[in-house]
Amino acid sequence: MKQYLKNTFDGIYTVLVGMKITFKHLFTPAVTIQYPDVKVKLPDRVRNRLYVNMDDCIGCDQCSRACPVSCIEIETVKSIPGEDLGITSNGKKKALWVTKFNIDIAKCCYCQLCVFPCPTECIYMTDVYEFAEYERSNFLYKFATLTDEESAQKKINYEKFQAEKAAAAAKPKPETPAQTENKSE
Amino acid sequence: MYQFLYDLIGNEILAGLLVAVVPLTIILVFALFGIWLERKVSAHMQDRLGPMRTGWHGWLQTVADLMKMLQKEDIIATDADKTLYNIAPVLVFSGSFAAYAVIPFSSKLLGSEVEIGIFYVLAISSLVVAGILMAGWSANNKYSLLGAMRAVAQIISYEIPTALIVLSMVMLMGTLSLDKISQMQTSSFWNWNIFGGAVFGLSKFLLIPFMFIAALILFISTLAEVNRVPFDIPEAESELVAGYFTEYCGMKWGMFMLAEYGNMFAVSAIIVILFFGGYQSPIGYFGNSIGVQWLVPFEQGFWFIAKGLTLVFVQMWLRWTLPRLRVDQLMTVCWKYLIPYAFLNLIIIGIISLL
Amino acid sequence: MNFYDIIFYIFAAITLLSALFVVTTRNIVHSAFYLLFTFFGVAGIYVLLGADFIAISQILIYVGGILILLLFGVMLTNKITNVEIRTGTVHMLPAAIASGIFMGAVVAVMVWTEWKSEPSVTPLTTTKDIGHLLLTDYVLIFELLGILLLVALIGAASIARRDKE
Amino acid sequence: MALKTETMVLNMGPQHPSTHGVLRLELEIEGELILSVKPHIGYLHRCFEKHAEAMTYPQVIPYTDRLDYLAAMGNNFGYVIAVEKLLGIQIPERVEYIRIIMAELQRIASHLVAIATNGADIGALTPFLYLFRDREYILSLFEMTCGARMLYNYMWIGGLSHDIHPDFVRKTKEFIIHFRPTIIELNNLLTFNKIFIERTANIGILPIDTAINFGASGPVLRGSGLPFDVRREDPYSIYNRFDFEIPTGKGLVGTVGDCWDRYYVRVLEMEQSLRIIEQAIDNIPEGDVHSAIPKRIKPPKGTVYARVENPRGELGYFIISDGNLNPFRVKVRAPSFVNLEVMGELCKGHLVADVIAILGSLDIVLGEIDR
Repeated sequence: MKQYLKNTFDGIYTVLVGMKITFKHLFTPAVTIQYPDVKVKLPDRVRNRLYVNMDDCIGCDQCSRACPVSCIEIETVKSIPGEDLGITSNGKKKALWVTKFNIDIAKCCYCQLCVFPCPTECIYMTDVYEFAEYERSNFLYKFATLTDEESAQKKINYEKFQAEKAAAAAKPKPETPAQTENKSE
Repeated sequence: MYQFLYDLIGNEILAGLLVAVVPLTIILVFALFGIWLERKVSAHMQDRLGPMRTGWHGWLQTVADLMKMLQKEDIIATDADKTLYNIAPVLVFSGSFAAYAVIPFSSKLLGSEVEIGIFYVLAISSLVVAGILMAGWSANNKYSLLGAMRAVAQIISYEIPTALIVLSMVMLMGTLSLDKISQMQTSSFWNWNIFGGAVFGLSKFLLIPFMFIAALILFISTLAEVNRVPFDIPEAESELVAGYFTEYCGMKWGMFMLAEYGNMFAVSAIIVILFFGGYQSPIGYFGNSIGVQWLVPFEQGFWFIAKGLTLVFVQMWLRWTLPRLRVDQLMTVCWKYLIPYAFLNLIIIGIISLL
Repeated sequence: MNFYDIIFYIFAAITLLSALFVVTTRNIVHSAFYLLFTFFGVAGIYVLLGADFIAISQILIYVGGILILLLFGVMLTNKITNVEIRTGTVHMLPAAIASGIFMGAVVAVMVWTEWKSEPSVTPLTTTKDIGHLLLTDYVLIFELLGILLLVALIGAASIARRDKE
Repeated sequence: MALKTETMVLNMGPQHPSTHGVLRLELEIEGELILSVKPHIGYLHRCFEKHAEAMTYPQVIPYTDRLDYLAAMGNNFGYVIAVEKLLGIQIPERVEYIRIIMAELQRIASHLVAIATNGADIGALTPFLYLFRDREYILSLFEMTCGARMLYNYMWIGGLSHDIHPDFVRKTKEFIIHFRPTIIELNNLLTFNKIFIERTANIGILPIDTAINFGASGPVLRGSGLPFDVRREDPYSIYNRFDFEIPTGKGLVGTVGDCWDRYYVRVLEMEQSLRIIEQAIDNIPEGDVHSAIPKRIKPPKGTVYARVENPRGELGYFIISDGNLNPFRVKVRAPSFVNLEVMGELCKGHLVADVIAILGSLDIVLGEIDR
């Protein structure tokens, strides 16, 4: 009987305690924000959409190798002597034409492992997080600045150069035809 | 109301239909408002904002939702029993709608002046039970069936404490008519039944604590009858997905929702009438004091709705505070706690009223 | 044909049609649900006769109590989800003869009885009179019925109790 | 005489509001009474262990984030400890301190989710949002430090990806001040609520011997009354320097080892985590968090097993190295996976509604179970 009355009392009392708490919260300001109108200020280290600054990229492929999900795809063509590719902002001399620099952002896991090995700090994560698309193919970001014709031209240039070099080298040492085959590795 | 309209129009059928339209309007408007209120109350209690975009503080949100529901495809599961599946929401809705027929919103605005009003309300809610069982069974879904079983067991059980409290009040007031009960608690809040009624004397003061208990028991048991937290086990979304209306969509689902919110106000109205003076003003009428008699019914309507909404707010407040009970604990609360207390209360109120 | 007549015919139609469905439908759960409308229609006719208390009792007890119990029974004693519960009509001829005779008797009584007719009065509430009668003239029967229900309640509880294993 | 009734099979999940992901429970029920529960797993299988074999050692770390996605710091921690053991490198003090602060913050964040969802399953939605509000606080601390809110890739082999933010210490102290009252409020609103106690006390009792036999760990084991904590039993990192208690289930409102005890152990553990953070936050030594990171991670041949106390229990990594850049085998001892095993034992004889309460009190994460 004592337990019975205690249960009744406990039931009512704890409910009232809870009601007091929720009532107090009725008048506290909301902690949520009206998202598209108001946006949270993101911290400066935030990891969102990847961006590649192609002016600085030297095509070293280190980001691609660091990526655990293989979402970065890079193809390069060696430059021929006499072509000036410019230098990166931290003073490295570029030696490769980047003919293809694709990031499949749908695959990206935002782990930032690609950012650290980059010698020129040209790949980094931005604070852009609204990049929803209707088409999955739109997630394939192409960063290469060269047009298709240009990169084809570069490839031809390099092959021509290789062939000339091979021809020049063939006179004293004529036994290396294999080298001409691995063109743009 | 009917008499007034009959005098105005002179056609029985038209007047009757018009009388029926009034509660329908009220239930629809209240459901729209109630759903919006529920969202805002829950949001602010949880430190959120709730709907904010459609209109001022999202007050058009339910209207927009209603539009959406009306446009939705009406999906019926292949294995569902189509006839019963389609009838069930109508039955549930008409059950809760029919309860409004006897609720006096003010001394002039009351659908039907039946003498056995409160008894009628108790009875008509059994239509809802049948509808719920129909919905749960016809959907041919195990969650629906479990939900329907729970709902019916719950509603039938909780009718007993409700009926006991109503019985004690009827004993005290000597009438079953909701209008007469309201009329008896006139002039100021001190005359409300929760404060012992309008008869001044020793019994009035003796009654006060038991009236509080009675009001509490009635509130708890009506909470269970309309399936609100902590007694929302028929729809317990974390266990049974959505209980007996798991399979419903579109406007049929909307009718269950309308019925639920309609019921919420209906049971609040019953509590208001039995304990909180019905449509009577707690502080006297403005219309009387300035001599404008026609203002009084409007004031009464205002007070009735204000009181009803306060209780609805308490229901929501509880919902966003408490966890839900388990099905056997629900029965324990009813059979081992509420019914004995209600019985004791009935006997004590009976003895006091004989003094 | 006034308002009340229309409503009477509506209720009569609901009662008769749903009663017909109760008998003819082959799905036993359906017939239980149709019974709901029969009870409801009967309650409506009670209201039109001025017997408001009986009408409400009809709904409260038959719809809210007995029908639900019936449905629980039908739904729970069978495999609900897999097997369709069917019922059939058997012994058509004897049933037709028996009900025909009964029908004839009822119609005969209806036709040949001299009905007392009184001028119609506005029906008053009957609750008070019923209460008085139950607790004065019929108090013994009332108490007996109470005991009967109590016995039934205890019996049901003892059947439903789980054996301790 | 007992009535004979037929049983019904109810499939709870994989799409169900409270199976915490994609768990499927096959319930055999009689009315609402549970006769047997069979958990079916594998709906979230992502081949973590096989993937790890094709990755270099640092590349596995983002994958460990996704095991127990509510406690990614702890997952990183266990993995890096295992690899560091394999490499035999010394970690700077600063890194150790920061790691422990992060792991304890993560424990609070994870327990907040556990408590919140346990409450929400039982129907209390408001405490759920209050707790998530505080979890957001912790997540923004993490975001400030490493830029990610859930999947951090923060602890690296031999170091950390970033040093802490200049504001980190101040904000963490603010969080501790802000968070202590929340625990009191939670206890008033939910923990000692009569309905909540009725729903969880004496439900799903896990006796201590059963818990040990099933290999349960973490709050599930401690809820049964055994003060087993890897941080104390097998101290890793620098946990032996801190003063903290190991809360166990005492059966305060019911039997020892019931759902309420498992729940309450988590509440108490949050307070202990706060204590550890308080002790560590002021003593972070100066230093460089990158100094000990090896340039080329190529451990010698050998095997290693390292275990940490993750919020959900003992998380172990067993790594076989064949001397290459890739691990030969990475095996994870996932605490949720082991804890889920007791589900069938706990649910017997309870009602359908209790399954939810029990599952919530076990606090499983499907990412870790299916891996």
